Amino acid sequence: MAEIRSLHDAVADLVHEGDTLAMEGFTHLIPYAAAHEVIRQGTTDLSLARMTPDVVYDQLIGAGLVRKLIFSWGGNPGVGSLHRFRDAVENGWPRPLELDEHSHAGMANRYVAGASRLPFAVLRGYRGSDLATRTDTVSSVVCPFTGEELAAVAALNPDVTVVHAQQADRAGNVQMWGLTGVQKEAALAAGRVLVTVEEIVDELTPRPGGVVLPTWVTDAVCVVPGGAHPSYAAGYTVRDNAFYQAWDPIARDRDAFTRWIDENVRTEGAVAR
Amino acid sequence: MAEIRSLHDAVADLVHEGDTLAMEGFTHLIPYAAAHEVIRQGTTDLSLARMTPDVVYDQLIGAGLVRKLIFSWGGNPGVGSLHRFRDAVENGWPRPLELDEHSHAGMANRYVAGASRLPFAVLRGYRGSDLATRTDTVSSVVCPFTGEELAAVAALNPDVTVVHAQQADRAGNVQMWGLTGVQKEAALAAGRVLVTVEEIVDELTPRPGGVVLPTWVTDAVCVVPGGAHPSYAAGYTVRDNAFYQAWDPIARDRDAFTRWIDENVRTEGAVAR
Amino acid sequence: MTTEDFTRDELMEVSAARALAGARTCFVGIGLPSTAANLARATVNPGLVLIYESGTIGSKPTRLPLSIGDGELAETADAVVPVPEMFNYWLQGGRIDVGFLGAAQVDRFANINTTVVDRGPGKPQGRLPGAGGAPEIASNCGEVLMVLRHSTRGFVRKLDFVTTLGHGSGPGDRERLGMRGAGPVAVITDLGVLRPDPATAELVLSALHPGVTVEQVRAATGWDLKCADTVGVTEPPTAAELAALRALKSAGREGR
Amino acid sequence: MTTEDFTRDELMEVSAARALAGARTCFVGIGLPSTAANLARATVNPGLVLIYESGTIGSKPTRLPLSIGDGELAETADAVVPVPEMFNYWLQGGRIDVGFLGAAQVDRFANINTTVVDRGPGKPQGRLPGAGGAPEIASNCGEVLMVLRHSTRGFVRKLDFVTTLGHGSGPGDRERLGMRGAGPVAVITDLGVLRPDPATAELVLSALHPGVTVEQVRAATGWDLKCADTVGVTEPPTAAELAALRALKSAGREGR
Repeated sequence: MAEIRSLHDAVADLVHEGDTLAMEGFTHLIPYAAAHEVIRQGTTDLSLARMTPDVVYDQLIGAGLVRKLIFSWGGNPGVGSLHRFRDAVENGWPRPLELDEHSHAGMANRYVAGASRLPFAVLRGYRGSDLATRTDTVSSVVCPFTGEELAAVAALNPDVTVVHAQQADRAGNVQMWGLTGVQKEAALAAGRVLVTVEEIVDELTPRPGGVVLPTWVTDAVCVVPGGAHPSYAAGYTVRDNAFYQAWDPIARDRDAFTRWIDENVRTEGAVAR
Repeated sequence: MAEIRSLHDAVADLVHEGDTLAMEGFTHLIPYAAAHEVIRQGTTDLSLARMTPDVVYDQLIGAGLVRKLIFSWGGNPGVGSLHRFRDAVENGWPRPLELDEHSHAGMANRYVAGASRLPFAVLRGYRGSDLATRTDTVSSVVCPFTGEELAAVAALNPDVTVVHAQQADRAGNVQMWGLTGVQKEAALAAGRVLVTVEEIVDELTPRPGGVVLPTWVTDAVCVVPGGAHPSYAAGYTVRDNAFYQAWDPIARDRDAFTRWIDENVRTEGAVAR
Repeated sequence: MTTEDFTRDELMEVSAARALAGARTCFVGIGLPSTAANLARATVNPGLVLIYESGTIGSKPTRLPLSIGDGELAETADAVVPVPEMFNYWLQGGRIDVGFLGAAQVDRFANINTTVVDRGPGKPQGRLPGAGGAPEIASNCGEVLMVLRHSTRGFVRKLDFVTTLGHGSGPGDRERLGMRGAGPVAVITDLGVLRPDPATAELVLSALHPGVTVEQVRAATGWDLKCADTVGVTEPPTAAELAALRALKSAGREGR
Repeated sequence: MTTEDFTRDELMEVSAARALAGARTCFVGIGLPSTAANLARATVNPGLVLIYESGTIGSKPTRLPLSIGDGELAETADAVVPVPEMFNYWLQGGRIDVGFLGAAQVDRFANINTTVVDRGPGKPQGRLPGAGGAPEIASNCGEVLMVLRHSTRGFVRKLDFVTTLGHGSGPGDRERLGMRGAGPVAVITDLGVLRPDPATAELVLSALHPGVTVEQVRAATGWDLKCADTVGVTEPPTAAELAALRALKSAGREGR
């Protein structure tokens, strides 16, 4: 049953040192504000899961909080590299980063298995790819009916999943719409669920493409308008493409990055816009 | 690419003798008019697939067109038995009926595997049930990560799937909403797809809960207002519960049934309302 | 209306509704379970989340649905999801507290048959509707409640077919088969309530409805029914419970 | 503007768009593939159904999306589906004619590396973004088109990592691995077009862009590139193609 509470308290209670943490949102609805709260609280040794790490995980990685990354595509969409991710992988700065690397289809199905509380999922995937040789979460199964060999991926069940949505009602029921990616699966696969929302409304009106998370499948709802910035919340904000482009030179330089985090995230009352 | 055409021609072209035919719709949006056209054309030796055979398959079975039934719950919802189904199973009238019988979870996952073009799906199911002993489409697989044994169900890929929807546009894109059951899966699992719709509109407006079948995944769209009766199409018609109750005495008696089909379905121009 | 004016069926329905006090979510079978779950929302558990296998989560119908896919179930729901998602993410996902089932035949270990019944030598087996959602409801919900009328046809020594496993052949069977949840915890009938004995998992008489005797229940049960250490007596329906039940039913009839 | 005023990149983009003539559906990677697919809709194939891995089917953006999840992709789509459904029902379901991919490294059998590159002794491997949707796009679409700029860094003798299988080590490899579809059928660059030789599955020079010589292409290719029996010359972009391409790009920049 979701409690409506402050972001500080919800993150403090629900995100623990050493957790496997998924912050999902496929370009849209990325929970940046919650990630910044994690940075402020210094919750460390995280294993981060996300199909597309995006700038949000570049920030967490650069802040030194991440032990392991579970992912399928780690770039700055439309811009280029995630420099903090690369620096961690290539040079171990600020700490070495273990990788569990998949394809999108594999990651999506890992969440599906997690939400379905199955230990694995089956797909036609990874064929001829070196990816399967570098992870212990890809294997194979043989179809008992046809004898065909297929890829198996291990279920992904995060300790905690954080998503951003447009609206919640006072009971803590949540609705998101637009591109909803793998958020439902990531939430239902998790042990704990934290949702940040643009606003609380009296009643959730069914929307085209709406995904509802009933209050009894989440733990906390936090009202954080603009909490997806520089990602966006359709109907509320637009994607700040300029920020994504401006991030490139900041993230290229360790000092510039650290300064940016200090000034925009760690400083009391700072709001990264 | 869907052509918009008459129900007669679409059924004649797309539904063939001996086909595995799925007519889906979970209580809502059951394609009765298309089933009646199949009866009029006398397309026989069908293997019918449907989670809940409902009165629609009682009619096809009683009409003698069905060789095999693939299903998970065969009753008249809220009323009682499907007497034509029972008579076929118990007494072989008008012909013996082979059964491939599953649970709902199993049937739903068979369609999911079919739509995903995988040979099988995995679920926690059939445990301790005699169901698995009576079919060759349930088996087991062992998780390559945990060693746990799970049920496997064979993919269900109908030769042809028929569904009813509220609207199509002139290009043949289809939208349905309300309870949409397993229709998307049944359609995407099939070799051919026929859709009957309440009406053609200039433009499909996205709806809460809307499921869109793009024109390039279906073969024919037929305009058949009220084509789900006595089932219903949310926003257009309401379920004719009285019909479902009135069906019980008709279906109990072979002659009454045959008379009803002759008068309401087989007669030229008859419309079963 | 006094509280004396009620039928055995109403006693069963009210008792079944009361069994849902405290539950958060209920996967609702059609028929008697749906009556009970809707009555629970009107009485002991207004916040109960009703989940129907047609894909509706949080339905709040104002009348009893005839079928599991009545339009009102969707229109009043918090969310409507595709059927495969319902079975995979919500039911198999372990999200649901109580599964509420009916049955054609039940045995002493609360195993269920809804597939075929023997009708004697030389006769074909009688065909029942089949499994529906029951096998996975029974293996994935936190616990299972059952409701059906009491008769030797329904409460049998041996099932003609095991559609849905309850407690198998006794303690440990569910665990051995990897089934989650507690399995059947009560079978509510028009005569009383049976519950599995904690030691043997065998259904024993746990409560009698007012005016019913142990002998009546035993006579309507196909096995040698034992009694729990203490056999309670069901509290009669309150006027409010009866009024709510009757309002639901008459609204249901009007809606047809 | 005359048709002479165009860059090598524009030649590449226009050629890539032309390769989509006749296709019904295209799974679109971001970057150059997205430019090509949107240009195809504006020129040779107005009915082309664009499918992005963020879940959009039938997007009709009026400007080039910066990312695969730009709001306009969803707002203009015929349908938006969850990401798992996109990969399972639509891509793996074999629904998509053409997969359009970019790449960091390609080898002579059109295998792709987007994971890591060696940077010489004593240096750590250079990290690339990773697989994204490519492995399953390449194994489930009817055919695969690729677009990338020509250089010996990109067209290498041996991949440092096989992220996505093209034609493996030659004919028969795809079939042996149970991969569906024809695999890569063309690699379009800023110098010309490579296509797999029907007999060997090895990429050979099939067309040169206007003004480019065979020697230039060979010098920019890390293996001993062979020529097809006949090497054509790309038709220069038409004025309409260039106008459409530049309009898309400037609208894209304005939108940022």
